[in-house]
Parts: sequence; C-alpha cells; structure tokens
Amino acid sequence: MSILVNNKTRLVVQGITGRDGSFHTSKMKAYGTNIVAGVSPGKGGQQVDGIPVFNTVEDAVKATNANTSIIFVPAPLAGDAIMEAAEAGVELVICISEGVPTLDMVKATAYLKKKGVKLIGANCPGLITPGEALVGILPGNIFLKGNVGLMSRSGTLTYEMVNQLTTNGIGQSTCVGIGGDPVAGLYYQELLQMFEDDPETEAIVLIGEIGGDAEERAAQYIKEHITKPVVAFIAGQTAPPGKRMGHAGAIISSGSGTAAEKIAAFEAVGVPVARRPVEIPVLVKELMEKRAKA
Amino acid sequence: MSILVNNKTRLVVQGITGRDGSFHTSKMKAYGTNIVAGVSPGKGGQQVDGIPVFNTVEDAVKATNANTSIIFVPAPLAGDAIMEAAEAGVELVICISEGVPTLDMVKATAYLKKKGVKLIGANCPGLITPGEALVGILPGNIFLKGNVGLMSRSGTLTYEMVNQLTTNGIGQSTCVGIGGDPVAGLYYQELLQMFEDDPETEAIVLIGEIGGDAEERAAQYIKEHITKPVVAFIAGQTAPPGKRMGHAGAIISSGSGTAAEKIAAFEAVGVPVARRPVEIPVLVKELMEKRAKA
Amino acid sequence: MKIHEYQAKEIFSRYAIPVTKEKVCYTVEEVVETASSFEMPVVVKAQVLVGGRGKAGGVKLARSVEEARTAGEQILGMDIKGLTVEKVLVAQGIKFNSEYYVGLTIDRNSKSVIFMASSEGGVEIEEVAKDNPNAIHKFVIDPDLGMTAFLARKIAFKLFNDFALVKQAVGMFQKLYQIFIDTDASLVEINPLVVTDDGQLLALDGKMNFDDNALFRQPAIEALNEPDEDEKKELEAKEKGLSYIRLDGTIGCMVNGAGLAMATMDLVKYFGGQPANFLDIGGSSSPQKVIDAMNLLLSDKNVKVVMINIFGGITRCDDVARGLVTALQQLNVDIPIVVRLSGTNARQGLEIIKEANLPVVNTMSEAAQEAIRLCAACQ
Amino acid sequence: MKIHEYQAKEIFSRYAIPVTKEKVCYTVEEVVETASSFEMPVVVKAQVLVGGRGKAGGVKLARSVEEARTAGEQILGMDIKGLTVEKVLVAQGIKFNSEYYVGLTIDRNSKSVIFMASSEGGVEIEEVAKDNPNAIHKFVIDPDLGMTAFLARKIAFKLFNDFALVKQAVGMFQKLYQIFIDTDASLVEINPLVVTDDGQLLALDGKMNFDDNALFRQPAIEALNEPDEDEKKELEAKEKGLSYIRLDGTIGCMVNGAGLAMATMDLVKYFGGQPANFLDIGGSSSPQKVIDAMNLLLSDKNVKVVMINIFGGITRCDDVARGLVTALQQLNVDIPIVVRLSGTNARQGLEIIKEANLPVVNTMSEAAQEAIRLCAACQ
Repeated sequence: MSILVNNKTRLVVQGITGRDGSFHTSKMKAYGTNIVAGVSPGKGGQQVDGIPVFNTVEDAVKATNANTSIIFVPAPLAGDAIMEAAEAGVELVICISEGVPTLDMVKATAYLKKKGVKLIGANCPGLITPGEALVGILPGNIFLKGNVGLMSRSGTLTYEMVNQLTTNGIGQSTCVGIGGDPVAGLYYQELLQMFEDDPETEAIVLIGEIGGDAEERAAQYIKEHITKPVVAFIAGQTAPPGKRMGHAGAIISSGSGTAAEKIAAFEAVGVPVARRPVEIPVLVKELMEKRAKA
Repeated sequence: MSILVNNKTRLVVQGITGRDGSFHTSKMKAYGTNIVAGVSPGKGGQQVDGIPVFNTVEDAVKATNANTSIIFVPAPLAGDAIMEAAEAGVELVICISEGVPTLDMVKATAYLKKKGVKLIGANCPGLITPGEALVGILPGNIFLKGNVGLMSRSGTLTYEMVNQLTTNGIGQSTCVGIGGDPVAGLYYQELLQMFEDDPETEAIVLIGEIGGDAEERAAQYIKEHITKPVVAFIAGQTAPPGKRMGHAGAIISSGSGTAAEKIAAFEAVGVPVARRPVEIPVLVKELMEKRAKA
Repeated sequence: MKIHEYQAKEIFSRYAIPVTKEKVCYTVEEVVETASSFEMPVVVKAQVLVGGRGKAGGVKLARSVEEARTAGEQILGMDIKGLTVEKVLVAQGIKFNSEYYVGLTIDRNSKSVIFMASSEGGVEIEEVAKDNPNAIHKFVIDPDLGMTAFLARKIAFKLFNDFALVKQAVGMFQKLYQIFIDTDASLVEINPLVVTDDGQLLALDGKMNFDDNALFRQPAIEALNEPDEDEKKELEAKEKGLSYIRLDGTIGCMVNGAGLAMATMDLVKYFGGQPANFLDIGGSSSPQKVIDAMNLLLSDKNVKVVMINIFGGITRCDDVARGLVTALQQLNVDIPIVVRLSGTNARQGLEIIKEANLPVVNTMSEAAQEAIRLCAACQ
Repeated sequence: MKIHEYQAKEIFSRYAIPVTKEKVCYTVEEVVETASSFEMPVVVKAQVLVGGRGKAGGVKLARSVEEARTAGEQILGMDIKGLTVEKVLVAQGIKFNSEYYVGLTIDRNSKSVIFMASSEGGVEIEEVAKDNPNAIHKFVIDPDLGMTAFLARKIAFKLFNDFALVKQAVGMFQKLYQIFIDTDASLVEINPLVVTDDGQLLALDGKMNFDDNALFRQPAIEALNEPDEDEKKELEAKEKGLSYIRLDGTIGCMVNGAGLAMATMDLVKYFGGQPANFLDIGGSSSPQKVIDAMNLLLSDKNVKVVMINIFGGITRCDDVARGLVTALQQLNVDIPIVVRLSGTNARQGLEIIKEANLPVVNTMSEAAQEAIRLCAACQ
C-alpha cells in the first residue's frame, strides 16, 4: 500500500532537459522509480537517460500511459505546467519549482480541483514511498521502508527528521513534502486522511512551521477524524514576526501563525509536540508501543 | 412525475419589480405556481403580489428555501443573475431575458456546470408542467395535462404546436422552451434523457430550427438512447443563408445548419418529421397507438 | 456585425500581431500615392463585407505603380455579390512559403470558444471543412483558463515542426484569444497565416465578426459598423423592436416569434406561395409596433398581400387587432390583408378585426392558403 | 514588497477609485506650498513602510498653512519604529460620517483571494479581528469568476443600507479586485473607507503589499520598491541565492533549507544561545554560495561564532566543505566555526573539513551546544 506513489507509478518529468530536471531524473531512476517519459517543448523525439522526451504532456501520456507528473520548469512557467499535466490526464502532479506566483497557484489549484487531479507543492521536495518510488528531490538513501507516514512543509528539515527515524530503526510508509508556499496542493487534512486509510501506516509524523493556520486546522481534523497516533514538530519558535523565513508561506502576520499557537493547538487535542528533532523517534516509539498494547 | 418543475417547485423571481417580471409573476401565480420570493437589489423588504422581495438571491433562498429561479433582468445583467442564482443554491435556473451577450453565457454555463445547477435559456419562454407549475411566459390556458413531452427552440411556435396537441385531445407532461441562443443551458440530449426516464411521458415532440447542429446531435442521441417515440418539426425550410432569423442562434452559416440537413438526420434514425404544424398531432397519435399495440 | 479586413488587421496590430504594411484607399489617386510610397509589388484588395472577392476579381497583384493604378480603377466601384466596392486595401507584397488557417469562434456544443487551426490555409475554410474535415484541428478553450500557454503550444505543434515558429505562434494565439474576449467577437480569423521567407509568422488576411448582443458594451466596435441597404432596413426595424429580413416573394408576413415566423414562411412556400420577408414583431406587442410593422411591409413594393399570424402568449391579440385597425386608418393600404389570431384574447381581437371588415381565418394553414389565393387574384 | 499609502492611492486613482486630493512632499517648503494651494484643513501624514504611525505622532491635522508647516517640521525626519520619515502626504481634509474597512488578501485554506469587509473601519483591523471577529465579513472569490457584480452587491449590502452607496460600492469592489489581480498583490486595503458628507464613498487611506514571486512580471510595481537597510541586505543575499534575515543574537547560522534553518535557530535558543540570523543557502549549493554566505555572516559584527548545519539532499556536503575551505582562505575569519554535515556526500565533506582543522560534530544538537560553548568562551 502506502499513499500516492508506489510501484504502479508511471512518471513523466516536465522540464526533463533542464539542469535540475535531468539531474533528479537520473537520481529518481537510480532509486527505481518507473519514469516513462519526459517533456520539453521543442525537444520531442530526443532521449534523456534512455527516457523518451515529448513536446507536450498530452503526447507523453498518450504514448506512455503516464499517471503521475513531476515538474521542474522555471517558476514563471510552473502554473501553466501544472494545468497542462492535469489536462493531459495524469492523476497526481508534484511541482518542485520554487517561487511560483501565488495567483498562478490560485488558478492552477482551482483547475485541478475541477479536474479531480491531486497536486503536491509547488515549492516542495516531493515525496517517497521507500523501496517503491521516489518522486522528488529527496535523498533516497536516508529512507527506510516501514510504517510511519510523514508530512512536512519543509525539505531538509524533513530529511533531518527522517534520518532520526531511520537511525532509530523506525521505517516510513510514505513521506510527503507538501511545500512552503501560501497556496499549495494537498495539505495536512487530505494527507492525514490518506494515512488513516492506509493499512501500512501505523503512526503519523506532522512537521509544521510558522505562518497561516494549517497546523491548527490539522489539529482539529485529527481530533475529529484520525485514530492513529500523531506526533508533531513546529519549526520557527524563534522566528521574528513580519519576516518571511525563506518559505513564502512561513511568516507570522499580525501576531498570528506563531509556533506557540500551533504547539498549543496540537497539545490541546492530545498530539505530543517534539521540542527538538531528536525527540521525534522517542515519541513515535512510545505511541506505537502504547497502541500495540491497547 | 413530469420533469424539472412540478408542485414541489419553490420559485424565486429575479427582477420581480420590473415590467416583465411583475407581469409574469402574477400570471404564474394565477396558474398555481408556488412563488416564494422575489429579488430586486435595493428593494428588499417590499412585497409584490404578496410575495416578499429580497436584495439578493442568497437572502431569498435562506429565507424561503426557494429551489428554482426565473430571471427577468435586463440582458446585460442576466449572466450575473444566472450565476447569483446558482451560487445561492437553487437547483434549476430559467433565464427568460433576451439578448444576453454570448461570452456571458459561456462564463455562466461553465459555472453552472461546475456547481451542478441546471439552466434553461437564456432567451426562452420557460417551461410548464400542466396542472402543476408554469415557470415562464407561456400562456398557461393552452396546455393540457397528459403524456407528451415537448421541447422547442422557439416560443410562439411552441404555443402553436401545443395548441395543435391540446385541441386534438393530446395532453403534455412537460413542455420546455430551450431558447434560441447559440449558447444555452439544457439542450435536446439532456431533455430527451429526462423524458425517457420520466414514467409520465409516453411520446416526445422535438421542435427544432435552422442553425447549428443540435438537431443532428439529438437525432444521433435518439438513435442510441431513446426508446420512446419521438416526432420532430424543423422551422426555417425557406430561410436564406447568412441571415439571423430573429433568434441569435437561428442562422445558416456557410451552408450548414439547414432545415433539409436536420430533417434528413431525423428521418435517417426513424424519427418522423412533420412538414406542417398540423401533422404533429397526427404523427404523435400514430406512434403512441403503435407503441400501445406493441 | 462584420468589419472589413483592414479594420480587423488594425485591431490585430494593436495587439502586436504582425500584419502586412498596408493602407486603405478610397480613390484611385490614393491607390497610386500609396503604391508609390511602398516597395513593389503591392496587392490591391477590395474591401467589401461579403466573401468571394477573390473569385470576383476583387484582389489584384501589381508589380508597378501603373499596375496598381489599373487595379485600383478596376476594383473601386466594381460590384461584388450586389455590393459596390467603395474602398480598397493597398498592401505590401510579401514573400512567403507556407499558408495556414487559424480562427476562433463560439462552439454551441461545448458552450465555449473554440480555436480552429489548419495547415490548409489560403482557401475558404468551409471548403476544407467539406472536403477534408480532418485537416481542421479544433480545440475547446476552457473559459476558466482562457488560452493557456500549454494549449497554445499544443495547437502550434499541430501546425509547425520548427520550434522557433511554435514559440511565435504561442504568443500570437494567446493574443487572438484576448482579442476575441476583449471585443466580444463571434469570429476571429487569420487566413492565410503565412510564414515569410525570413521565418516570421504574419497575418496576410484577417476577418472579424461580433456578437450583436454585446455591442452595447463595445462602442468602439459598433462605431465600425457599415450596414448595407438591407441591413439598414433591418437595423431600423430592430430599433422599433421588430426583427425583419427582406426576401424576394410577394406575400408579406407579420408574425410574433421567430420560430413561428419561420414556420409561417415555410407554410406559405408549402402551399406554393413566396414569402416576401421574415418579420417577427416580438413578444410584448403594443399597437404602435403593429403600425410600424405594417409600414415596413408596405414599403416593399413586391408585397401583394399581407398575412398576419399571431399566437398570443405575452402578445395580446386584441392589442394586435387595435394596432392593425389604427394602421389601416393612418396608412393608405390598397392590398388585401389576411388575419389569423389565436391564444391570449383571441376572441376580443377577432371581433375588432371583423368590425373592421377584414377577412378572418382560423388556422395558419387557412391563412397561408387564403393569402396565396388573394395574391394570385390581385396579379 | 510594500509600498507607501500615496503610491497605493495613486494606483486606486488610476482605476477611478475616489481618493482625497493630495500630494506627497519631501521638504517643509513643499508642505507649505501644497497646503497653501489646498483648502483648509489638511492632514499631514508620515509615509513610512511600517504600521502604527498614528500612535507615533506621524499624522497631524492642520487648520492653517502655519499649522501645516509645524506638522511638516515635526513629522519629516521623525523616527517611527526605527525608520526615518523622509516624505509626508499632504491631503485635503474631508468631512465624513462613517468609516469602514475593506481589504483583499490570499486565503490559504480556500486557496483563493478573499474579500474582507467591516463596519468597524478606521482602527487596526487586526484589533477588530481579535476583539470582535464577527465584525469582519469574509467572502471567498471564485478565481474562475472574479469579483462578480452579485458578489460585490452581497458584500455591499453587509455594509450599507442606502442603495445609492451599495451601487457605488459594487463598482469600487470590482475595481479593487481588478487591482489585486493586475498587480499580483498580496494585500489591498482601504482603511478607512469613508462616506463623505455628500454621500460619496472615498478611500481615505490605502495599503498595498505584493507577491515577491510575481515581481518579475510587475516591473512598474517593482520600481516602487524602497527597501530599508535590513531589506537591502536581504535583497542582496537573495540575488546570490541566499535567504537571509538578520536577528539580534551572536551565533551566526548557515543552514540549507528554510525549515531546517528555523529548527536550527530554535535549537540554539533551546540550549540557551541567541541566533544572529536566519540564513538558508538553498537547494543546489555551489562552493561560491558558501563563500557568499560566509561573507554575509561575517559582515554582522555581532556574530561571535558560526554554526554550519547542512543536511545534504540536493546540496552535496563535499561542495559545502570545499566552499567553506575556500572562504576561509579568502576571508580573514577570526571567529570559531562549528560544522555539521549529514546526508549526500557527508563523509567526503567531513574529510575536507577535518583536513582544514575545523571542529566537526555529528548532530544538530552537538553543533548548537558546541557553538554556544565557543561563543561563551570568546566573549
């Protein structure tokens, strides 16, 4: 099982001939991801790493039955690329591009909702189902197949957390980087429900950060819908208000969106919040053992 | 049964304080239609014919649970009015207004599709389920309750046809004027299917006219999906090409959209086409009797 | 509403779509002056609001100023399908090596704007549609998205292999869609769209029609309207709430409702008569409308008999009858009139008609047959 | 990116949204000249890119030219939250009888633009949100529809009973949305929106922020940018692919990834240290980036120790190590450095670090604790 990507994933890479696109294509391929096509307008007919390149996603999907797309195109073109993928008939789009204008994402997410196509990102590291498919820029070697589902608004912090889990012998079902932009695709609620429904996931790690109220909403959702144990971490406890901490979405506006509020929201619904990354595996183990006994 | 409107219809009239709106409100009310509200921005709190008037459709729906809206506002405002009705939560919108810009209808029909709301018109006479509800500007007295479903792109020609049916003792389940504009709401296919599914409808009369290929598509649809007898009539056999015959949609462009083509399309799928209005009741009777015997 | 080629291309230019260097001329002198300021060759093209000018000799290539003068003399004032050529476009001749067709219009079935593209440009697209429909690619434009870059690219790849052309086309297609939306068009066409010898896309000819229902918010477009004689009469009628189209027959028809009006014409024809017009007096008729309508019918000297066919819904038959009686009092009507009234207040209307000693019939069929009989009698 | 009140109102004016008659002034002389050409009273308002100018004394009513001069003298050059006032807006005083708030921003949950409206205008909307959240009406704008007339009317009816005001508001709200879309704004506010004594809606104050990610296609907006000293440094960093925010502490942090950078700061604080900055060197780091980052850290004289925390994904640890060694060779680094490298090519990176005789640790926790120890030692 796992969620979203697995060995049935047939991946098309949009922007495959670009610097990042070609680099990560070879990384993903080396991990074992089934990459069936690439797209680069004007380069249709070429090959990258033995993968056929098409001019349009439609051509790629028609020729290869790709069902998932990952996007590495420059930010000004990313909104259009997302919609192109959805229109061409893939079921899941992962947009890695960073710096996509917010209104482009407003338009793209509305379109994908109408088409019933799922989106991860933009401005995200992608996702991985260890041992099956790596669809993103995550370093595959730190992941371990197992039963913890993880979702995060950040990239390298995710790696740090996963590393903590893996070195403590705790494997992962699927790890999803949902991205750090204000308007993004799948968010905590949808992923929480997918992990809840996934028989291979036994516990969930949620890594949040300052800005917005997604964590507060996730806490409420957990209270109402999630029976599996959840552990959380919030980055940005020391972030000053009014400053964008790297991610476009990581900003404390008018005193709301603080780490303190988010931590309080989780603790109020019984979700333990790690104060340091090293606490994560400890908390996960505790809860999983408790659940096993119950 | 019947389709679309009946004694469960709770109607809100948009533009109720206008000349046409108020006139037809009293006509519809006199027929027995359950009119629960009117809308006229800036006139909320007033009454028309004992019907409460609201500033917005949302207010009207909240206060009265209206489920159907009829629109009499000036054409430049009609597209917006259609979307307002859909957003406010009614299930069916009937737009009487004539002369709505086509691009406004493109936008409105796309929105209604997304919301799952049905639209009749614009530029249509509305519809009637005899004995239950008149939602439009049709003259109620010519209709007779019965088992023939009728759909038409025109107004007075519909009355002529209905009159032929009624004076020959053939009653109607529901009669729908779908309107004469190039971009309109429900069209032949959808209504054919509704009549097919309606246990009270035993035969269907389809009144077409020149322009577009809706009749050709309807013929194809009848061939594939409709088991009940259908009789057709096409207006405009003598219309010259390139001239808009009153209705925005009634135009023969580049030699296509002619009456001859449409008649041929129906006859090719076994749908008899009346050459004159008086033939309609004759053909209907024949087919109904044939069906009764079978 | 239609506009001329040169007007369409002026709009294209405003959106930075490349067109030929060109100037519209109203006299032979202007043609000569313009041609003198251009490099040779030039093309002289009749500007008339009707198709088929090429076959009619309305387009001529000129290799010298003298040839341009001759072309101007021949084309200005010529008759094309009943229209007199009052202006020509003098355009710089362009070397090109391929012709395409692109166009936007409203699609009734998808309820959207569609983009049409074909590699078979330079000929009438209707002929391509008939002979080789697969040569026309059609793309529905989602009104929520408009012409996205990816859709424009998808279309462009159907036409061009050269990516440099694809990139030019993407921008051009997005602009064409914007023009369509901004002007409430019903048709925007470039035919042919050419690739010049130096690899540039260029609109060699352009065509635009507009949604009459949207002209109220397009004053700049409406200002370009040049109705011909028939259209002027139609517009005049429209201002009075009447929808009128002149035909060649002898039986003047006055009907309420477009569908019924067409059916009435059809019935006249069915019984062997010739309708003189389509005339829809519309929904809520006042007596004045009937007077206006009668005036309009009588202004056509071909009309030998008037047939009135009213099915009262909103229209009240007694209103029509009163209007008719007033019209007959005001106007000098010397031709027979047949009246059929049904529906709302028909009885009251028929009484008024009978009092005015006009022949009354009960059905459409009777009305048509009686009109034909009277028409034959008066000839 | 933020702009001044007067700039926002210039944009409003361009869209025909009524604003006060006003002029921006850079000197007291200009203030006097402007006030002399206006009717009395006028309002003199500090133009600074920070909130709370009213409480700081940056807004003054002047009933005479002399009072305007005094106000100009007091406000020009004053300090508001660390920013020097370099210009003031002299605006015509307006009589009004009610104040409202309207604003547009991005809503993360609906993934749409939302319109906010409140009858409690003229005070900070954040305070209204805290004290009386029900007083703020929020409306999600469907991106496929934009601000329809019916939505604008629905909003307007929440604020106004007078239909004449509703009609004015409908047009204004539609224009505000258009401004938001046209400029890639992230915030558009009118606060207060007032009803003048003669029944006109007017934007008494205006505020606009913009989406930094969209500035590439908004050159006219980007040209309005006036970064302060800190922001200049941040922008400079951004041009080098670094995301930098200065703080008040002593431990300089260099991290790859925003989330990890925040978590690193948090950990420093957890162990009792004070982070000197947020610094994300981003995804695919070249050695040059590390050199630039080190330069940036060392330019802050408060920094007593540098802590490098890299988790290699795309970033390769050996690249970071090489960049660091080069930086140390080029720069005169006289403060201690702690390096933690994990992930892609960590082993190779650590070897390079060790060869350069730099202290190496294994975990984030160790790095933070070691940095704090070194910092304490060097003070």
